[in-house]
Amino acid sequence: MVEKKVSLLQWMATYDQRWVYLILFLVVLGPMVSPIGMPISVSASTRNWYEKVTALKKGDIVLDSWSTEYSGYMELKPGLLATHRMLINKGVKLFVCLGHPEGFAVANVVFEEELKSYMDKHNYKYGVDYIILGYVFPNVASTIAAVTNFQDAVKTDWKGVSIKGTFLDRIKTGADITMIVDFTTGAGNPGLIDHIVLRFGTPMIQNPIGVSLPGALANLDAKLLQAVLASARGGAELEYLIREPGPGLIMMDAFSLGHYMVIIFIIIGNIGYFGWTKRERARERTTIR
Amino acid sequence: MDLLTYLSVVLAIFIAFCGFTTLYGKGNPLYSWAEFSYLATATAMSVMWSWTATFGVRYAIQGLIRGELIWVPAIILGILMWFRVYPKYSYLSRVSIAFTMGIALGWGLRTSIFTSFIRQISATIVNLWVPEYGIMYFIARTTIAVSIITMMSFFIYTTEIKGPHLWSATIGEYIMYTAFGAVFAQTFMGRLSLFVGHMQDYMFPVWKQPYTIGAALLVFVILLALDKKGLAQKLAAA
Amino acid sequence: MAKPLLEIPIIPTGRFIGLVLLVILAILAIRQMRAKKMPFIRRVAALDAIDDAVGRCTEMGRPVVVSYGIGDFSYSVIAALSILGYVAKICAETDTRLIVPTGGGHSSYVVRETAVDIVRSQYILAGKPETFREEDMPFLSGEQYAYTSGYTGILIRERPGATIMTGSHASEAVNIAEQSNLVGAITITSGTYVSNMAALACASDYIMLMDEQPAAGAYLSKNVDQIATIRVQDIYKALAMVLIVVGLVLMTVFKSDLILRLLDT
Amino acid sequence: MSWFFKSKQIQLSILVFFFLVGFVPYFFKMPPVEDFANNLTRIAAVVGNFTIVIAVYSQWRRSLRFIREKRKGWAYHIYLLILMSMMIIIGFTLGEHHTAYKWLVSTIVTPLSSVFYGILAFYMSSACARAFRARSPKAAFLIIAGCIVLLYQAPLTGAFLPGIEPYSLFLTDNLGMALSRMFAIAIVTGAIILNMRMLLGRELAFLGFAREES
Repeated sequence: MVEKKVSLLQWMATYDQRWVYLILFLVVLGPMVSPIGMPISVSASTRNWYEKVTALKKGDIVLDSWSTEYSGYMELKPGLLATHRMLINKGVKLFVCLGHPEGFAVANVVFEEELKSYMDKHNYKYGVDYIILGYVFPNVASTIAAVTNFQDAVKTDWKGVSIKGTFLDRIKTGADITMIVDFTTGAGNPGLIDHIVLRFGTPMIQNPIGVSLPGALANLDAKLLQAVLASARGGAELEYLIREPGPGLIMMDAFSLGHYMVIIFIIIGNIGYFGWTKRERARERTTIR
Repeated sequence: MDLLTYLSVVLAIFIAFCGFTTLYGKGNPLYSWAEFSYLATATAMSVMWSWTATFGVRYAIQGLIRGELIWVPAIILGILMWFRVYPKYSYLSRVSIAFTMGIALGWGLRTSIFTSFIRQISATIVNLWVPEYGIMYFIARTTIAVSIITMMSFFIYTTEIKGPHLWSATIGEYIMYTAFGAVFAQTFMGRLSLFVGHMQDYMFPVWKQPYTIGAALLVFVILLALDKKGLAQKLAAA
Repeated sequence: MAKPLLEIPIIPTGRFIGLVLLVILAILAIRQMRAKKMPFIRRVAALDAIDDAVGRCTEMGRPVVVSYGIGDFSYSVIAALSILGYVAKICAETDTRLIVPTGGGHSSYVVRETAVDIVRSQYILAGKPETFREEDMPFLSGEQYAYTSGYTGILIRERPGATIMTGSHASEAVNIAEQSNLVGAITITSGTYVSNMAALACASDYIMLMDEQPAAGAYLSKNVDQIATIRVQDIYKALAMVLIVVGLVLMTVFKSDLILRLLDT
Repeated sequence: MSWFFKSKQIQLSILVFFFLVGFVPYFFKMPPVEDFANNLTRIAAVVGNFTIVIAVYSQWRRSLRFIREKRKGWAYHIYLLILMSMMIIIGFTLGEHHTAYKWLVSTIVTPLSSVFYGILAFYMSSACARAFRARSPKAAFLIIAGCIVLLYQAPLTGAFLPGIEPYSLFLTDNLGMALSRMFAIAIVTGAIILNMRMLLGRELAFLGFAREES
């Protein structure tokens, strides 16, 4: 078999998609092996989030909803950790409700590894300052049940220990919650807005993954949400604002390069399209005639 | 670090790259191994969650033992569902389906008209011209309203599109594609952060780096070798 | 929120107008169902493409992969089940192999049983119950990405001629659509949220946009009474447009929040 | 008694009844019915969890058939059944918080779940590289908007091209949001009409009636 020589323009139009995959691997792993440290800027929406969290007072009860699997946590990690540093610093009472079964793994990592030293430093204690309720929200039905009669629906924490005698005694319905902070991959829990915000008027802020951002912005504009932190980038900006560098800022080099790579591939594809595909088609048409 | 944790980290890195071989576009034993491992463990987890979740089976049984009669119908309806597997008696499960479905519909329909229709319309209705907000505010708000109206006119199915409607629908279609471009880019940002975050998990602390890069190379070489020998598809699952 | 136009003692504040809208919608739908004449309806390319795609599979002797999503019963899942029934019917008649990956979510177990039932009954109706194979409807765990790995595994191994992926698919949709593209299958999809839709519009051959999916059951049924209900969707879209325009004019020109108050009634 | 379960009318009535129980108390002040409806949602949540048994049963049956008939890749199915059973047994006997269970989760489930989620970055880039070609004016609009937002999102761009922010935000916050909003409005009417058709007994395939009718 004689292989036909492929011109550069033809390659640009018809290259194997797997090149894209290989190069993406390289541009992401590269800056991690040797970091570049590119600069970033802070957006208005992140400032708004910062202000909303700063406005909370010591002792306020916050529903801390994590509708994320372990993989989604990779994207939400910067925002989640930075926000929790702020909340812990303020002495806000948190009850963590997991909206995904893998949330257990996330909670383990966050409270037993990532934030452990920070919590110790601020004397922030389990059972007194925060409680993890576990997979309380498998579906909308259970969200409704939990927020209409909290004491009847939820009796124990994630390890089966009774929550009687804790700050959760103060919660009867969704109206007793000061604010909802939602970290979501979007697939998690639609019940929060429908059945808590709309019904009890509880304010809610949300850190969605990039995919759920347009929907979150529409809800922000409709005043169903009070603030939106955009994906990992928002998280990195928040780290920058609170002067606590974390995973977000480390990610940003690879993040920039990944974006540029795609733009370059789009340009290559279009050069190929106009230089080869379109001309080929024109030639085909003339031959048929 | 103890040996078990160390093993877990190294194995996790290796199995992750086996999972990535799906990008190669051909069936291969490394992918099949990762796939079946994942299916097995994920199913086992599903079973455990159905048992231990806040409204899981165990919850109902414990409630019943405490004497809460509300769980009697729950358990009966749940068991009726099991008759699905006997074709002869599968009709018994219909009550459970009709029940769950009725509840889902009732609760779904009661708020959707507010969140998705009324609140979205009222959020669009604002005073377009507020002198202190300036011209940019006017442009932004007008764009939102015009975009919604023209795009919606593109999605009218039961009248023929002609005259002014054609104009509006065409503008709407262009706006929709522009918006798609913007939204696509946002989505890409999300996906990229996920992948970068995932890789970060494997690259830090720094001692993981040789394992990660080693696993990536090892998997890549095995894959190429298998494919060259024609064994990749042969050894994969059916 | 604006001050409501009126308060009705037995109805909670702000919910009256929603109720009115729903009741009117129900009445309109029932009226339309009595229609005798087939109304004008624009062609929906993605739905029309289903016949061709399955036909292509039959000719090439390749299977067709259909999925209905990973979630609980929602409008999109119900619509996707209608599409599944439709494809199963053609497959049963033309002896084309049908593969339906199931599972993917904790609330999808009940849906799975329903889907099995739908496909099986189409084979019975076609008079070929013996050709129905439940193992072609594999349960791929209740975990979203385990399901995805199983799904893409099936695509790579079975090399289907067409993938029809509708219903409540979330982020895994792009994964599946691209893999399907990579193996050369015609890919027909629908998005259930905006960003998904934008990505799928790029990744698939045909896509059902916006409310084309919920209308699919009616469209494919080719029954006059069902198709006629699609008109109600249009009436409500028109209503939304009118409310927005009138509201904006009243608000900007006359500084009146009448429409907002009406909507908050 | 079988007539009760077989009758289409009765099943439909059950559906409509429970629909109304959930639906009506939202619109009229009737606390006792609302409480009743709340309890029903708890029941529904439990019922859903029972069905895992059937799903797993069908997976077992499928794998066993592969093994019995020695079909291609049957060994993987043996592995699947063993690993799955082992994990379920560990879960039930030692509990979900035991090291062994957590080890399996952190070694297999979390990395692979991240892989199949993270892999989307690859698929998005290839979809982008393949589909973002200016085949028509519409596609050109899509590409230009996409590239502006992509450029802005790269955090480095802000440092040397700060002027891009308003353009990108205009596209995402106004057009992107308008699209989301239009989507919400358009889809909800479609969804409600579909539910209406079901409640009126037009789309009843989900109850499995076609089989009996044959």
